[in-house]
Amino acid sequence: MPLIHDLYHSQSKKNRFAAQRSIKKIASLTIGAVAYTLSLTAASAQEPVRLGFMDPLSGTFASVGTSGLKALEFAADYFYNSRGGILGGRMIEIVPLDNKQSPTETQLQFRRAVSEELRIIFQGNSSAVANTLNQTIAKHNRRNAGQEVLQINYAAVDPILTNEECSFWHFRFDAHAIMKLDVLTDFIAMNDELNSIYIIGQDYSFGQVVADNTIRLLGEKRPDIEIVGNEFHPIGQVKDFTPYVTKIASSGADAVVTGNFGADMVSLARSIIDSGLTVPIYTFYAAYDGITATLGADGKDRIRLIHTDRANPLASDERREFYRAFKAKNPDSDITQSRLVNALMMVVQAMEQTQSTDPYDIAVKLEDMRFTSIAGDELWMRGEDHQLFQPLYISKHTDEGIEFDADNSGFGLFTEYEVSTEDTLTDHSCRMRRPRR
Amino acid sequence: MSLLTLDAVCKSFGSTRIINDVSLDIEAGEKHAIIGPNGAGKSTLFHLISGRYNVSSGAIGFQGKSIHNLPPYEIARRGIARSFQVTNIFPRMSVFENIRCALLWSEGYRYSFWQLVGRQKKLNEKSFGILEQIGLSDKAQLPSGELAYAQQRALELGVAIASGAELIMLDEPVAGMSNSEAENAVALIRRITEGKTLIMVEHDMNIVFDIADRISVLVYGEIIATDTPENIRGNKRVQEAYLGEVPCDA
Amino acid sequence: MKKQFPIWLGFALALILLPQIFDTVLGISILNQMTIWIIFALSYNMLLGQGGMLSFGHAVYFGLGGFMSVHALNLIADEIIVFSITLIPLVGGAVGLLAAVFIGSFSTRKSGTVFAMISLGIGELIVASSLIFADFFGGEAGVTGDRTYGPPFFGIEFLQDAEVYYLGAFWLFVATLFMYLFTQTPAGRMANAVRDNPERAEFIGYSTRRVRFISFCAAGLFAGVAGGLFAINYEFITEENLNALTSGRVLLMAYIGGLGFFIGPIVGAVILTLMNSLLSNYSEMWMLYLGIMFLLTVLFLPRGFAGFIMMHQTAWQNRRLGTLILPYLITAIPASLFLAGFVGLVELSHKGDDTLSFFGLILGTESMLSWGILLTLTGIGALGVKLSGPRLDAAWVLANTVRSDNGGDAQ
Amino acid sequence: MAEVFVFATLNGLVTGLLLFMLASGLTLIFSMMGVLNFAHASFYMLGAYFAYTLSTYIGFWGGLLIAPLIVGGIGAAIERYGLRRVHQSGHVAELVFTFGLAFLIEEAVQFFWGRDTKNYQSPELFDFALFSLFGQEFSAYRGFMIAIACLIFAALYFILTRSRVGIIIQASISHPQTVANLGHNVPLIFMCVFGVGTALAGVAGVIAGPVLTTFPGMATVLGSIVFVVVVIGGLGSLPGALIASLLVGLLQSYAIAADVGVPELLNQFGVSFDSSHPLDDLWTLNLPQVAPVLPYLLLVLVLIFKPTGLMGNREE
Repeated sequence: MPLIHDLYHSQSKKNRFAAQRSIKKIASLTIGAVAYTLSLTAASAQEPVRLGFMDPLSGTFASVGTSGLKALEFAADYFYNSRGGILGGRMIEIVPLDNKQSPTETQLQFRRAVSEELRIIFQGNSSAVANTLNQTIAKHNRRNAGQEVLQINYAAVDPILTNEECSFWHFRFDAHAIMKLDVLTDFIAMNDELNSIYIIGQDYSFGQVVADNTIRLLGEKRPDIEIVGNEFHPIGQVKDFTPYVTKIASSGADAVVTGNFGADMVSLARSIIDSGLTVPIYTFYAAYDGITATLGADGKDRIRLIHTDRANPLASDERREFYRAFKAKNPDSDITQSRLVNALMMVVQAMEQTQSTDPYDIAVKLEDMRFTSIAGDELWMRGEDHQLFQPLYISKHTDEGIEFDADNSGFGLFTEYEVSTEDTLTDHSCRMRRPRR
Repeated sequence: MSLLTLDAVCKSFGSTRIINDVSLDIEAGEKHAIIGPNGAGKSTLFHLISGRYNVSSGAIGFQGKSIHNLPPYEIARRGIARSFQVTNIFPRMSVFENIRCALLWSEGYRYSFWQLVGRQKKLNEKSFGILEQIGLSDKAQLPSGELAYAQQRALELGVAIASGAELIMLDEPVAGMSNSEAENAVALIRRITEGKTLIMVEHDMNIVFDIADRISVLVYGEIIATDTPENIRGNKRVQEAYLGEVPCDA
Repeated sequence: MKKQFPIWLGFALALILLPQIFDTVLGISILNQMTIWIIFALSYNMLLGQGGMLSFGHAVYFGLGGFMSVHALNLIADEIIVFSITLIPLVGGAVGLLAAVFIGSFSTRKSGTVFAMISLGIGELIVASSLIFADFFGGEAGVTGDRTYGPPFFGIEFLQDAEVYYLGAFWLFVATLFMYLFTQTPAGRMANAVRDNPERAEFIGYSTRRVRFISFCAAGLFAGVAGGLFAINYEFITEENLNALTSGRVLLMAYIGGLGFFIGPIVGAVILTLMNSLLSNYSEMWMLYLGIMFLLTVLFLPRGFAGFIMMHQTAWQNRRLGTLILPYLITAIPASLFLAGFVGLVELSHKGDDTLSFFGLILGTESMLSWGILLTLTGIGALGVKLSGPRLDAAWVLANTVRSDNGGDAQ
Repeated sequence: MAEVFVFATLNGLVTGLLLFMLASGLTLIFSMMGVLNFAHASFYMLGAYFAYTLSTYIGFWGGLLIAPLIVGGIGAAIERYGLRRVHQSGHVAELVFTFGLAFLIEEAVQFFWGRDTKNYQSPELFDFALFSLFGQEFSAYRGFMIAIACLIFAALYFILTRSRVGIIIQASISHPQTVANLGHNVPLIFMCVFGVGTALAGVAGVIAGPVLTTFPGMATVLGSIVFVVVVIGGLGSLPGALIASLLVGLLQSYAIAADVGVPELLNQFGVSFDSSHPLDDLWTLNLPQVAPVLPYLLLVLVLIFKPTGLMGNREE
């Protein structure tokens, strides 16, 4: 198997590797593989700016990770590398770090990142992983002054990351779950026809945050809405959601709120549709990566989701251009998380302004940065808790008015409701400990 | 007082009765053979005594204490050792290890996990002694599964007698052997059961009449006769039921 | 023991010297993983290899030991107890042992399928309860600790992974020694006997259930020690360290390494840790390769890699090992061609619109030439292996034929 | 409450019969070959994926006919070139082989079909409600699933009791050694049985794929449960497999439907705990939450008290 590694790197690192190998001729190939990794630490003058991208790239959850990686790599090429690079001609190199969506693997990949001197790590999927990375980085930075690492969280929405567990070395570019729920419940509250809600979610922290806060927020906004069900199911273990749907049906709910993602989302939505229930579903992650295609015509106008990207119709020509260019290169993929692009652009802006790639300098610069995204949205990174504020959107799954569809299915998201940046501001309980320099 | 007593022992599988009202006394030091046609229940009887099967009714006593329905290891600890019709050793362990394991309990090691077997001089010497007795000293380190058939049978005997049990039960010890192998085996059996009590099941009548002090004849789960070899030879019922059908000069 | 003294000395020396050779953060981190996995895999082999008990839930003891150890770290950090973190693996071991005593009391009655299924069921139950009892298990995010509190150990505060490595290496050495010594005790020998022939073991005076129970408890104890080391190394633990995936992984390690040899799980743990941490950096398809390798091992090396090495013992004793080198090399050339071609095909078919750099060639999915090159390579490789195979076989037979009269038959 | 009960029963029935389709093949394979096929659910997944691909060319019905044949063919080939070889190394090796096979098939599916959820739909023919009760619909497709499962059970029953092949198979279930001694080509029988068993799993995949979504994790979700069913039912017993399948299906369905838990139980005795109690998680446990682990609990209990399973009588 060490052969694979030869295949991969015989190109770029051929010479260095050959030299390394002649020294360790007696060592077996496997040891050679380790030795090779050592050689990566050497630095040179006009070397690229290397950014780590840590997400699941193999295993069950890989589709989300790989589509993010594609988007980030493309954005780096499109906005910077094809225009002469950053910081006076340095290219951006995205280094994929496959954490298999496992906290343990995250730690291993983090150590690899440190070995390879990756000082800025983009990470998004799974709050459990984000928490692990957050704490690992905090410990590492405390114990290894001068080798700090910065976490650019583009998707993990567990509120504690910018509240109780906030860290100077962590920046979140997505809106956290309570911010999103605030908007989603506003939207539900506006609909007078909704009198009863059924909440169902995966039995883990995000599912619980969704349930608790939906109940709390709706209680404040529409005390007349009855919560007729609050159900948790084990994550990723349910074969058939029909028994749950039976309960939803018999509860007489007018709408379903769920924080499910992945296969649990598809199966739940399909079961609801197959049972002939016509209730709308309010959710977070019900588009792209095969989900849109699978829901297809059955889910039309019934599924609404809250997200940070304005969907169809797109707001700016710049963003249209970007999408088209991406589609031309990756016909089978979509830009699923444009906040990844925002994060990249803001980090690069911080680098340019400080003329540095040092995580501390970048972190200081990112605090309270204001930025206009390619979609024309006004973004603000709050310095107190490192939470980004941005407009939030609610879109529905449909095939009407769709300029950019998802999964090449003809179906996509159409934005119905919008909340401006200022209206998403929330309190926080972060007491940040700032390192001294 | 008898060493082993069977009192009205019955064994049924479902509705089929395999052993029917068997009573038998074995004296200490006696060499006892059980013969009978195939399917008579000889092996079943062995399994009942050694604890592999529970009796359906009746009682089995050993040294004056009841042993029926005890688990096999309890019975083994009380001093009944047995061999099997089909070779039944520890195939992936060495010949020496087979014997040493068979010795462990009787040497008082029980389930010890704080003593190293390699350090136990007496245990190892005794194991080698038994290997010598059964003539496998030169194969000591070979995995026992790789032994020739006759050697495996010898090892089987060795494992059975290693613990120094009072009563030794051998189930067809020479089955499948050539004449010369069988001769050696008989000599070995004589040697190792000296001063012990022996019960054996065997089809080869020459061997049976050669070794046994007394013979029991088991037919369809019942003992039809128990007597000295001479009397059994002359017993009419036995001739009808058994000897008449099977030529014994095999 | 005396004869093996040089081996143990070499083992200790290797443990001391390895971090000097692989001294990057990644290198140390891989070595740390290895210490944990080796102990865990060895403990698993006490069940399957030594005791004949196929378990699908061995991670339970590893995980429970780890969870308790992280809680212990937190108790130390909160100054509720004063305890050196160097002894945390003992905490893990004690918890692993306790859990094994409890579960073993009913699951070791039978071996075979019944035991395997109980272990599977128990494993699933514990995983499920780990998500339900979030206070102790911390839900899907797990529990976190910090190893740098508590009384320093001769001035070492375990800030760096390298310091943790030496702690792990110490425990690895101790655990390996004790696990080896266990195999040499009456209980350890009887575990083998029960594995080989449970029925016979009963007739020489041993309760198979009791023998299995003792092995089971010992295996739980050492799995817990590995869990404790995990806690120190990663300073956190999650539900995934209890689940069937982890149990499956340790089974894989033991099996690929070779169940029948004490050293087998060590080999397996090293191979799998390396594959897991290095291969995954180069290919998204690494799990596919891992799966193929695993199946090929089961098919063609039923006694694992250690068994493969030990197969050469006869040739070594015959002093004909040298005659095998050339045939091996001759087969290795087409085999590596085949491997290269196959890997190239797998990778290329997964490249989409990208190109694949392949030994200086740039291959594209659109180009028929690219596919042609790879297919030809694979074909030539396969043909070469087929043609050179008989020669290797012949050499093998020759090398294993007894030259003089030194015991053993020709294979 | 009545409607919940009725639908919970129907749901349990559908799940149970689906499990049975898998369990029947697994039992067949185990009975004859002594192999506990860990990869059985992977063949189910293969069935769904092949049917998905075929359905885009020749429609659902073509897929239903051909996909199980392909899956069975793959199964037979794996028996011929894989299992048969491993068989020499013993039962553990076989189990470990199928364990690895499950892993490999999942990877291979991701390799060939990608990691996305597949848009595999039931035929439009069934796009209507079979009946409507208390305002809830029972889709025709679910009725179709029940029908297919019953058909398979009937066919299996007929073949096993009425045909010559069935007599050989039944004989193999109770006396595997004797059949070989009677001069039957046992390797060939093994290959066919493995092929048929996996094809049955394939059928289950074809008809379950549209309802339970076709994605790479679908085998894992079902994998160990099928195993549990077969063991609870009693290894090697087809009626046992049916009973255990329905039992597990209904148990889970009722558990989800029942909104009771520890708090309700405690209230009965007038006991309550406040939420700061250290064992809060235990006091707030409810039945739907633990529904998915009930089969495992049942498994452990059955194995402790009746190691041969409910209907099994074969000890190893």
